[in-house]
Amino acid sequence: MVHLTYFFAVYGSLINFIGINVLLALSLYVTLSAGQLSLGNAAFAGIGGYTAGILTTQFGVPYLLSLLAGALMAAIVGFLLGMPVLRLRGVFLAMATLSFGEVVRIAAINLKITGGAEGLLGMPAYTKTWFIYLVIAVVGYFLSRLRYSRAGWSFESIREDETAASAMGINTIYYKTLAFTIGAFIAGLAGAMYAHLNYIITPGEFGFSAAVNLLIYCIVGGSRVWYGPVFGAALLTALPEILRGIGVTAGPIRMFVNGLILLIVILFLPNGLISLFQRRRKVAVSVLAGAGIGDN
Amino acid sequence: MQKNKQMMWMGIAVLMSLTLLLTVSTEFAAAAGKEAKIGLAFSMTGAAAGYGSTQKNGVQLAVDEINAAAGADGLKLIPIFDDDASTPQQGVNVFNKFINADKVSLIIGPTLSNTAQVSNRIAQQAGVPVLGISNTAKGITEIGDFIFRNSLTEMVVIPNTVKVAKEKLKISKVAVLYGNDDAFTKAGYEAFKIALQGAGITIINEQTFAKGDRDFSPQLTQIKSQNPDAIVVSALVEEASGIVSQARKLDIPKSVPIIGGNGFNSPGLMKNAGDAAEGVIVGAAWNTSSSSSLNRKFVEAYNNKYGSLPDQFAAQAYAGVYIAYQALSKAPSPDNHKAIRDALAQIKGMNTVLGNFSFTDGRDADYIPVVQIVKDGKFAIFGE
Amino acid sequence: MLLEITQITQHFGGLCALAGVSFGVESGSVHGLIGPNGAGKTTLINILSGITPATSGTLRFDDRRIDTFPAHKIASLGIARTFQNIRLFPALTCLENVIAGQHLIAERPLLPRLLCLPGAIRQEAVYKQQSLDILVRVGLADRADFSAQHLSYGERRRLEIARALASCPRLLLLDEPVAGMRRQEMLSVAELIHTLSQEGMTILLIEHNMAFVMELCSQITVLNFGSVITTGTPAEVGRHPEVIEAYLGKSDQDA
Amino acid sequence: MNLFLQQLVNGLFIGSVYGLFAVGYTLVFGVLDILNLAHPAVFTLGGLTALWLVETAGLTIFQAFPIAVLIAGLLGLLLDRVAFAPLRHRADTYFSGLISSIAMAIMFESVALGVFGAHTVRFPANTVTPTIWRFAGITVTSLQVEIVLVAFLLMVGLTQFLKHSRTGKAIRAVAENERMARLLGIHVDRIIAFTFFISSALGGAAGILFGLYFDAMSPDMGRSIELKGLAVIVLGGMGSIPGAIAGGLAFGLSEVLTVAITGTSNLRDAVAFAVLFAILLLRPSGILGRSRMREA
Repeated sequence: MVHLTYFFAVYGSLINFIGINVLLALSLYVTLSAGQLSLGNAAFAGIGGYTAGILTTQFGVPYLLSLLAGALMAAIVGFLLGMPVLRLRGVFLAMATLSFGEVVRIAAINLKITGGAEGLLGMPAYTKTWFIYLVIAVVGYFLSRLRYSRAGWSFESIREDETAASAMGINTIYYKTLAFTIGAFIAGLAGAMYAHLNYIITPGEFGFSAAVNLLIYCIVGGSRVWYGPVFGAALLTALPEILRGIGVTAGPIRMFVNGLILLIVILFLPNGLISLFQRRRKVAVSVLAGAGIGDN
Repeated sequence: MQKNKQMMWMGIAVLMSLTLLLTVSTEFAAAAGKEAKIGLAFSMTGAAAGYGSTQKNGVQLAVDEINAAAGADGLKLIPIFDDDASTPQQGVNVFNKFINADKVSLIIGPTLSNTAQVSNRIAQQAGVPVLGISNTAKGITEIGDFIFRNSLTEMVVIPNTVKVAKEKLKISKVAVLYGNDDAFTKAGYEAFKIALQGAGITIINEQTFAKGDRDFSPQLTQIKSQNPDAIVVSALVEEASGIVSQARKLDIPKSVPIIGGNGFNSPGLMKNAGDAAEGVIVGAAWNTSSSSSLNRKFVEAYNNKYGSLPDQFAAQAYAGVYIAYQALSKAPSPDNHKAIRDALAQIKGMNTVLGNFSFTDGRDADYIPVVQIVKDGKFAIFGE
Repeated sequence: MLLEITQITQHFGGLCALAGVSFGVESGSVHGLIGPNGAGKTTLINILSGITPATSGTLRFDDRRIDTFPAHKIASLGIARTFQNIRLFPALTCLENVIAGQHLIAERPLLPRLLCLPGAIRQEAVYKQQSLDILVRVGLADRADFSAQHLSYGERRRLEIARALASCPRLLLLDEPVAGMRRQEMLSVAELIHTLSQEGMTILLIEHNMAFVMELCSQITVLNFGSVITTGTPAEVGRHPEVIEAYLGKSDQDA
Repeated sequence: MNLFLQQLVNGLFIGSVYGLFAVGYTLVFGVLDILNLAHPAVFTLGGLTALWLVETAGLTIFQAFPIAVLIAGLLGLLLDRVAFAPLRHRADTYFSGLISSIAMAIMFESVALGVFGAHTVRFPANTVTPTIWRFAGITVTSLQVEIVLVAFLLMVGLTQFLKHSRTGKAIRAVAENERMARLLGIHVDRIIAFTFFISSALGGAAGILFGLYFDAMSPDMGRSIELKGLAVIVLGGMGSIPGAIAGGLAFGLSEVLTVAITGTSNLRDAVAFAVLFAILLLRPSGILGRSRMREA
């Protein structure tokens, strides 16, 4: 027991950050599951974070309500952004979402209400560890059930082949926007929770490198199943501590290892590290079990 | 539900292996008789990596000197360096490790104010003293009574600079150029603005840039067209040297001086801006050219050890270790954080490379800042 | 007429792929669309299924104008298709491909799923059984759990037909359904098409294999250089002088 | 003093540096449809290597320039071999290529950090000795003129090379249709490797010129130009060489004009990214590109 207390004392905040990053990775997973490469999810987290933070600090809105407002605000922006940009494909979509993210970041720097470059200060530390993991559990459950719903199959079809999906009767614009909006909602929620974890949020935390990090979490973990990004985010967030544990302390080397892991995964494990845990042929069968079909 | 079971096991396995790795990674070092561990959280990677590396150099130099002088019986310092990666997240992780795993007596750092805003709260809660050596933002020491800093804020340095510059240069209208996406440069800008208004100097043009920018010619061209008496710049040294050299390349005459704050106080300014740096006026928290024996010894030792001249970050780091050491020596035991804190708070009139150093009641640095001018590739006291 | 094609024209830049194509597909028929390579057959199928909009002309399906509809809306009226270059969902299993193809007929609402209601689970089982039945029909029952990318060429074509059937279409557009198949496989597909037709499904198919087309189709339309040469029964088409001419020049490839 | 004219000159100058950087970026995209996000890291390493050659190895800039450019080109070969060639036949090659280039960028940057340190460095003051020219109230340094000239020589050289040389034609053939090029007996893999060599050599050259003028090089200097480079190639139409040059100039001008017109620089980057965003939505093929939208 002493050992466990000690563990939480040392790694308590790491565990919180893992949780937030897991949620952010899950938000990108939803978008990726419909085949859409978004680099805007960090900005959605920023929108959620700033919205919630401003509401609690300046308007005295209760915590849970502020979370909901942050997530909804991000979802609304995601919806409005998604409608025009989702006509674009592949890297063009990535770049449109990226420039959106930059505009959001620059706006946060220049606006009064967001506190400018110094960041938004004074959010009480309402977000507790158990709550983060409760939200992860709920979101994870939601995503696992979503996977084999009508929307889930549509996402899957669009990712595999958008043209074939539309010929099958799938309204691709609708479902892409839906995936984008759900992703924005989750990102906004994570951002709102993050804002109440750290006392301060700054525009730089939601910029391009944050967006790329989320993508890396999803790729390293594996973006075909919802628990892939969970694993990726947990591993990479904990990586500095793990590396320290095995004696790697110098900064550049940690960075190098980060890049190397990503390279190895993309070259040899296109479905992410999570595919190491999955048995090959079983995949097909267990997928159906998850749909509740195998029970009868 | 076969899949769920499989997943659950997988999840447990992952969690367990993570736990194991993390626990194994933290060894309990037995503290020997007269030793004090200090945690040093600096940015080794990320945006502030440039400052973190000189801070580390400054600390290492001071620690080596102290440990050599301590002899067999004296109190020795065990420095534990870690990388805050220029992010609040990593900063907090490092602080947690310092406090709970390494059980340090005191923490020096982190490099950036934004990180300090978050990480210092952890230390305050745990009752472990923190000495900031480069945090200049508002509200850092207000976090609590365990938070100190030896870095003079822009609010202290800049009014003095403006006052001296006005007296000596008779300027009445200036243009301002500042980095608007960085807490440090933005705070510098606010300080300049207040000081300039207080001194009755008109700001005829305000321009901004972003971190990482290299091209400042559009802003400088705009400024040049308004013929200011001087250009006031709030920037860190990377951008500062670029601004200075491009201003001269754009033919803004040397009769229009450039005035900067703490961010300019680095030999990097002369190294990277070259001749263009001549005549730049730098208000700063450390007098590079101070002839005090302590300072001369520091500059020389630093140059010998690292082959380059120290900047203000190194000087503040160096001074920080000595300040911390004084407090640690007075405390009955290195575990007694409360006593260390009290000893820190009582430091008054201590002779450091920064000058005659005291902490204010608000645990901020209190000593006299300097106004320097670049002359023959070196900083000299302005007006002497 | 189930499907009426009137004066469909398609330009790609300066290239005229289709020049005023008109013909009708009768309800319940198996209608063949033949012509040399580059005649515009696939272009027409793409227009019919809404993948690419026509430059001009009208399409009527069941007396409704559909030429301005997007692909998914056309599909929702009951038009399903396969692709000449096979567009399966490669990472999914055969069964999953077919299940995904049920989009238009399967509700799969989220809320009951979230609550794990027994009704939702029962419904899933029904859908799964339907998909398996379709796989049986195309002879891929033993491949249900194989991922689509590991199938043979002929199997992939059959799986694509199965996926199209999953939405229970009224009109099925098949773009070269037996290309690259062995004879035995081809015969089984012919039989499948025949059965589907007898069950009342209307089928429009593109195929280069003349024997296959002549045997199976009740009506045939011949395209050449983007225009209709003729539409008629296999016997009529076989006698048409222009058809013979168009085909003689390329008989070595298309026979 | 002619304010507006001076700003145009500023824009022309920075625009040509952007253009040179973007030409290499867009070349790889044109041939492979892959966004090589390691390009900025090659840019950085090119500049830092030249600095090392001048400062430590004691070469003149005229000797160091070609050597550093060659080394940058070799980095391009390494990129191709390690990060792109193994993924070439994967269905999602544009996506996995993007990821592996991110991995390489992280590793390159960490190497730069480890080898050259985090400090901002510059070429020794006497590397080139510029003279300042003044006419009609405009100030131009000889160095600026030289940089613009070198940039344009390289860009024009590349255009001519692609148009007229055998290898250049082969590159265009591969860009147009890889399979057809293979049938025509072109060694596609060799051509692609060569494309990476050229692209990275140009990126390295841009890094050196950038470092020479701005006197401030650091391991992360590629980051500040990365997003701008992306904007430039979108502006110019992805894959179009003349488009990248024109896009570079247009972007450089839009930056200075925002400052010149609004009188403040707060909105400089926001305007640039908003323009990028708008162009993606209204004219995804760029200002000069083909009207067909590429299916990436």
